[in-house]
Amino acid sequence: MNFLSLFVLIPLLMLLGLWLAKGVKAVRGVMVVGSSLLLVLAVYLTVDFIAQRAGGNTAEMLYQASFTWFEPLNISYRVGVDGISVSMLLLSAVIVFTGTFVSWKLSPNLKDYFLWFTLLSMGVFGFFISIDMFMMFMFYEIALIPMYLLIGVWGTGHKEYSAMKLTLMLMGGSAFLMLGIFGIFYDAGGNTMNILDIANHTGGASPIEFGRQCIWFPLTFVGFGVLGALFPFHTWSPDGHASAPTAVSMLHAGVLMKLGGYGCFRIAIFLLPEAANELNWIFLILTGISVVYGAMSACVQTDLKYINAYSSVSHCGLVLFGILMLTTTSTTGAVLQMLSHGLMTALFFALIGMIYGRTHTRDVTLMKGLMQIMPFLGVCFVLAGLANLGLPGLSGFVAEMSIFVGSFQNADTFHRVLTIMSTCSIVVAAVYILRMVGRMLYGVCTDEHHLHLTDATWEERLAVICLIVCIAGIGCFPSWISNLISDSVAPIIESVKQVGPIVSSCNPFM
Amino acid sequence: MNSESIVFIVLAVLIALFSVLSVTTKRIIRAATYLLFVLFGTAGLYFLMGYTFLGAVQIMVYAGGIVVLYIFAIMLTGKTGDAKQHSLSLAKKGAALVAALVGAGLLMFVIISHQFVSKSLSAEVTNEAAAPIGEIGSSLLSAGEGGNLLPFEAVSVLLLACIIGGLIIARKR
Amino acid sequence: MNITIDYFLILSAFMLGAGMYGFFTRRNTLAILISIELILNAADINFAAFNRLCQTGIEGYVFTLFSIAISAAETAIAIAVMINIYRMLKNNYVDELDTLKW
Amino acid sequence: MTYTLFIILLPLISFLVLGIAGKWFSHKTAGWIGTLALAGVTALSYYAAYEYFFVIGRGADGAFAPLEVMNFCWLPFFDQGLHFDMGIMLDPISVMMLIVISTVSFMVHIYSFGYMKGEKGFQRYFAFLSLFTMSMLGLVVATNIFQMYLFWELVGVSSYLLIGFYYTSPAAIAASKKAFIVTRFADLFFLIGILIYGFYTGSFAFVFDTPEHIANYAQAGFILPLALTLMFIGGAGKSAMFPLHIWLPDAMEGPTPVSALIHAATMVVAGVFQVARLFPLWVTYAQDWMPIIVWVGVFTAFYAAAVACAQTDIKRVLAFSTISQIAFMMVALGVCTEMQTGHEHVGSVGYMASMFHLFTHAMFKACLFLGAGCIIHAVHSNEMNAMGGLRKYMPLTHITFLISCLAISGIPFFSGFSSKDEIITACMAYSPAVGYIMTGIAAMTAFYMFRLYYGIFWGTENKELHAAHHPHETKVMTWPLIILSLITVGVGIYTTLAGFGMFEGYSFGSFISADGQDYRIHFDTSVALTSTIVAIVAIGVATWIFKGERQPIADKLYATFPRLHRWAHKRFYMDEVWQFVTHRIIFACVSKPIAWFDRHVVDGFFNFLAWGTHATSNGIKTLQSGRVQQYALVYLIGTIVLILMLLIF
Repeated sequence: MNFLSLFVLIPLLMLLGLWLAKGVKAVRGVMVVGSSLLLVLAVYLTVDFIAQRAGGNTAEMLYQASFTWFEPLNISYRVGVDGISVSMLLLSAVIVFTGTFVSWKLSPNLKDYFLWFTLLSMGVFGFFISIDMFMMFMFYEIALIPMYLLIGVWGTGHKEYSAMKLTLMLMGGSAFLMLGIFGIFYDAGGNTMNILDIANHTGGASPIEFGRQCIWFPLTFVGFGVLGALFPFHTWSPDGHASAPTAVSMLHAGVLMKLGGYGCFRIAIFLLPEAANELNWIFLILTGISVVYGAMSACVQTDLKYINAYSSVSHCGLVLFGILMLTTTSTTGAVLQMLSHGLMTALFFALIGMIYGRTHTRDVTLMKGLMQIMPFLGVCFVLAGLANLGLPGLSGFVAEMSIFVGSFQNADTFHRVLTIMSTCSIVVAAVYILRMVGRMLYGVCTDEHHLHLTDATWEERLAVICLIVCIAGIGCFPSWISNLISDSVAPIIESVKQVGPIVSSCNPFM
Repeated sequence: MNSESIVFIVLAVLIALFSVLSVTTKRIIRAATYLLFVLFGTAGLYFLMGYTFLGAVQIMVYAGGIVVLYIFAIMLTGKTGDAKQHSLSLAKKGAALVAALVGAGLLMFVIISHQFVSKSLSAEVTNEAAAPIGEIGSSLLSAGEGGNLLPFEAVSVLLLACIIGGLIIARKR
Repeated sequence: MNITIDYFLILSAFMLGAGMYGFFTRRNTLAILISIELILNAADINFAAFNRLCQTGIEGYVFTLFSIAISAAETAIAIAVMINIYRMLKNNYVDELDTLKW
Repeated sequence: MTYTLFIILLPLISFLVLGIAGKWFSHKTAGWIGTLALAGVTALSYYAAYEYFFVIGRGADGAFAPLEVMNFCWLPFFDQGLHFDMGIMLDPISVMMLIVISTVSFMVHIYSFGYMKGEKGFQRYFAFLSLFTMSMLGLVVATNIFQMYLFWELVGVSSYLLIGFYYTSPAAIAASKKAFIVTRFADLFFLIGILIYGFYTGSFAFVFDTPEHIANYAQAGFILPLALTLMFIGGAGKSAMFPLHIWLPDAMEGPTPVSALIHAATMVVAGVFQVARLFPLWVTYAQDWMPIIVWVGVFTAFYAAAVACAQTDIKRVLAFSTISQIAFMMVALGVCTEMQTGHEHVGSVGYMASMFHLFTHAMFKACLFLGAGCIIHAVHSNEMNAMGGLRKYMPLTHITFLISCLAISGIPFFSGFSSKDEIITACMAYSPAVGYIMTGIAAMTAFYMFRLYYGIFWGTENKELHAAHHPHETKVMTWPLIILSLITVGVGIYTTLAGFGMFEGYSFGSFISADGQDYRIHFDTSVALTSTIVAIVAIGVATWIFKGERQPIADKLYATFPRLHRWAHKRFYMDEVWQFVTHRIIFACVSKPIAWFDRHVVDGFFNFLAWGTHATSNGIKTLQSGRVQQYALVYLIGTIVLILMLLIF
């Protein structure tokens, strides 16, 4: 029994436990035990992974295990992790853990809610441990479907519309993705679905012809990019997040959107290196637009969740941007940004949820002076805001700097201009964050309904503090995680860079 | 022009006429009655071919059973007739007519243009005991070469299912 | 005039046409069922005729029997359904049976 | 000298303790934690300075060499061997900054006991002060440009938090937001400059003289000056150079001790410090670009002085005077044309002058701000017309304020004299035009400072208000004033004497100069005389106009040039211009259309797709009518067609 499989097994057991659980207490008990176990497991995995790497284990993926599942298409249940997936697993475990506490008092149907929630997290964990394309796709779909119900049933506002929109757009993306995956599979000889084999041309996989790569690259990149809020396909995000219940927003923005970035890197870039070199300029432009455009849009929103959703568009744009820049530093920065954005958006959504749960409005213009009434939430909100605008000492800074420094290593005007354009987002981020904080928290509270609101309860404090500690931890001591990630990123970027001098011969801007 | 031919022509005209009447009459009870005549005509054809048992079955099951069922159903559903038939637009009716005619015409054209190798209807054909009942019975219940046990059993299960289904569906709640 | 198989087939084709016409134009479900009986009978005639005039075996004969049995069963069920529908809707017109549509 | 690490750690610990557990402490405990931490920092800083200058001393070449106490890789980058280091580097200017920051910060901590007494959020205040001190100290000891940027951002944030300390006041919220966003905007250029610099030189470190660096610099061509200029824009934002100065006057909404610490003495000189830090590069590779610094500085100095003459809010006068004085430092750096500091070598005097002015300005400006704080505390208003005649009520404040005013005006035997004199000498050497302009601005400085002085302590007394508030002084608040003014006077006397050739080898220039060599300060008599006379004349004019109970001349002047006065009072409408740019252009013409575009075009496209799908399926659903007869008919037609096709083909 491979110990990575525990990441899928524990949620399965949790599902069973939830199904059997009677009463709210039992449900919460199962969730707390399960999510704590997952967190412990993720921490253990991280420590052990670092120890193994330090001990000289240089295998591309550690803890590999394989078991054939469907012979005719060579689909296997095949797991393994490298530094990128380890950090993503850690992130997911933290978010699931805190998400449990954030949804502590959700009603109605807490049990059903947690069932879907756990299923969603199972999909996420499964996605990050798989190294078989098909398994990855399957877990991806497992993670998407519960979203529809979670938003549609437990959401607020135009929840049916949002749930439908989100699901349809993501499904549209996964249709592209499936085409791309099968394209890669057959063009690589149709003998293996194993990502490592396809990338290294081992295990019966043959190199994919350049012309074909150029077909599959946009398909897979857009497929995952939809989830990663790539520019014209990001509109599910504001509506979806605005309608989703708190913990779902957290999990969605915190982890699910990372599936996009991770997938883009693991499949689109890793398996199709020539096409990545050739076509990345198109997507660079799109992500560059995302970065600035999301930030600019956030400036004029008044709904808290819309502000954060657009800021997510901007930050996730930066993730894809970093990946497409194809240097070790920028890609490492992109993964760091995934982590950092995951944590801080989760924190943001958690706080927005808590505030909304008290004031029953998310309109910043209707709130004022909340800092005096709920100091704890207020302070945490300011911290989350500062993390969002990239304050040093919090995780955002580390990630953004890595991305910018890395992107700047591409020594041509096209990449330079885009990099400088995207750096502008940090100023715009300051504008919308401070505007929001200033309107909502500062000043004197004039709404008498708000005067008697209570500050955070213990479970809310626990969730929030947990996230803040993680954010500050990465922000203050970034080198271990940065090394962990770059260790796995570097060989991949090396191999992408090696494939040849075909650098965007079709780019009109170069 | 032997007598068999004459009988065939009479029967054919009968069947054709009542078929048309059956689908064009406005009153449904008449339609059922015309159907009865068609069924009798069909039974006549079987007799003409020397399939006496088949003709008997046709009369018993169809004329005796099914048509009675129809008539009861018609009476049970109260409003007889197809009063709203006329509300069906002429165009639709025309389309149906054209389609039916073209379909039937096409079929006839195929039949005529195809050279079938067949015997012709004669006294010998009519009088010959073509298929003895014993042979049919053993064929129905034998599982070997030329046996039809499987379809027989299938039909029996089907009939059983129909009995049960009919009971359940028609049961008053 | 020799009555060969062709005559039978043409007769049955005519019955089929009549049945189809009825099937298309009738609104009363019972009337539609009657049209179906016509079509089935046309098929039965073909079975018997082919068996008698073109073959030596008894397969066509047996299958005519089966066909009769099946149409009896079908009629029984269909009529049960229709009576049920009638109980619910107080009429029997196909174009008003749209509760489960869309 | 690893103990220097505690210079940064102590305030950090104090910040964390106060920030996390502050609400469980009493005001007194919290204040003591912060102040003791700062006392420790001050002691360590002085000891470090002593050890650096006197124990370690000069290297073999007679210069103070930079000393890297510690340096470790904080965040590795993986291309080109770049890495983001954290560490502590001591060299003359960073040691001087340590002393300035810790002294002023310590004074401000003591002062705050009195000033902030009984305020809600007392603990929070001290936590933020600690955070600020930590970041500022981290900034000055940075070993590389990226570490500087990191702490640069942190000081920005602590400034934001402290300006917005009174978060219930709308003006404070707006001011804090403005300060942060404007400096952040400038930091963007700083960041781009760092990126360019890092790429072309392969390192972020403040080590400029290794062979490979020199080779890289030579290769970079015009890129290096470009990068330096971009970084200068960042520095200009922090140091409130025109046109990025708009945040500083508004920042006066924060508590006054904060204005003294952050917006007068330490943070706002970060830009000057940054230019000084990169100075070897400027001089060697970007000589042609340095006029940018000079002219930005000259214009800012003039502009701020002109505006200061018309302000009535005493903190704003001080704020504009700060802007003007920082511009002096910038100009001094800009006019410095070489590194070598031979005896009486005027080409390099600017560097020393700038740092010197930074030092003296920090002391007397902190004293001025703290004095202003006492006054505001006493009369509960920032406006000059609420004051007048306060010398009777607040004698100590009066004396210290006067000393500082004399210092800033450049009167001999006060600290400002020597440093300002050096600056003007340097300007004269660079170009007489600049020299004369700066002399004129120095005169304006004397004028508006004494206008302020007379407005507060002499002039028309607002008797009703004074009767209501009983203006008085608090002991804990006057001590820092006395210490700072003593420093001002002491340094003034010492350096003035040094300027006449005494204390050879122990003058300011001996310790801090462009190349670390012993630089002997000598007054250029003509410059010193001119500027002293000009200052005295300006003070005389101010006395003539503003000292009396009534001020007929001032009123007449206002009546004669109403437009000029209004424009100056409104700061030449620079804020309005920025307001227009941000709100009318960026918000209304960029953000709003983008948001609209997103909701209606991008989102609309997907909604259109959904609508299209829905409409299409609605359209074709009639084919699935649910009518068996229709299906059969279609089926039949299909069959017929198929058969026909079979027959025909």
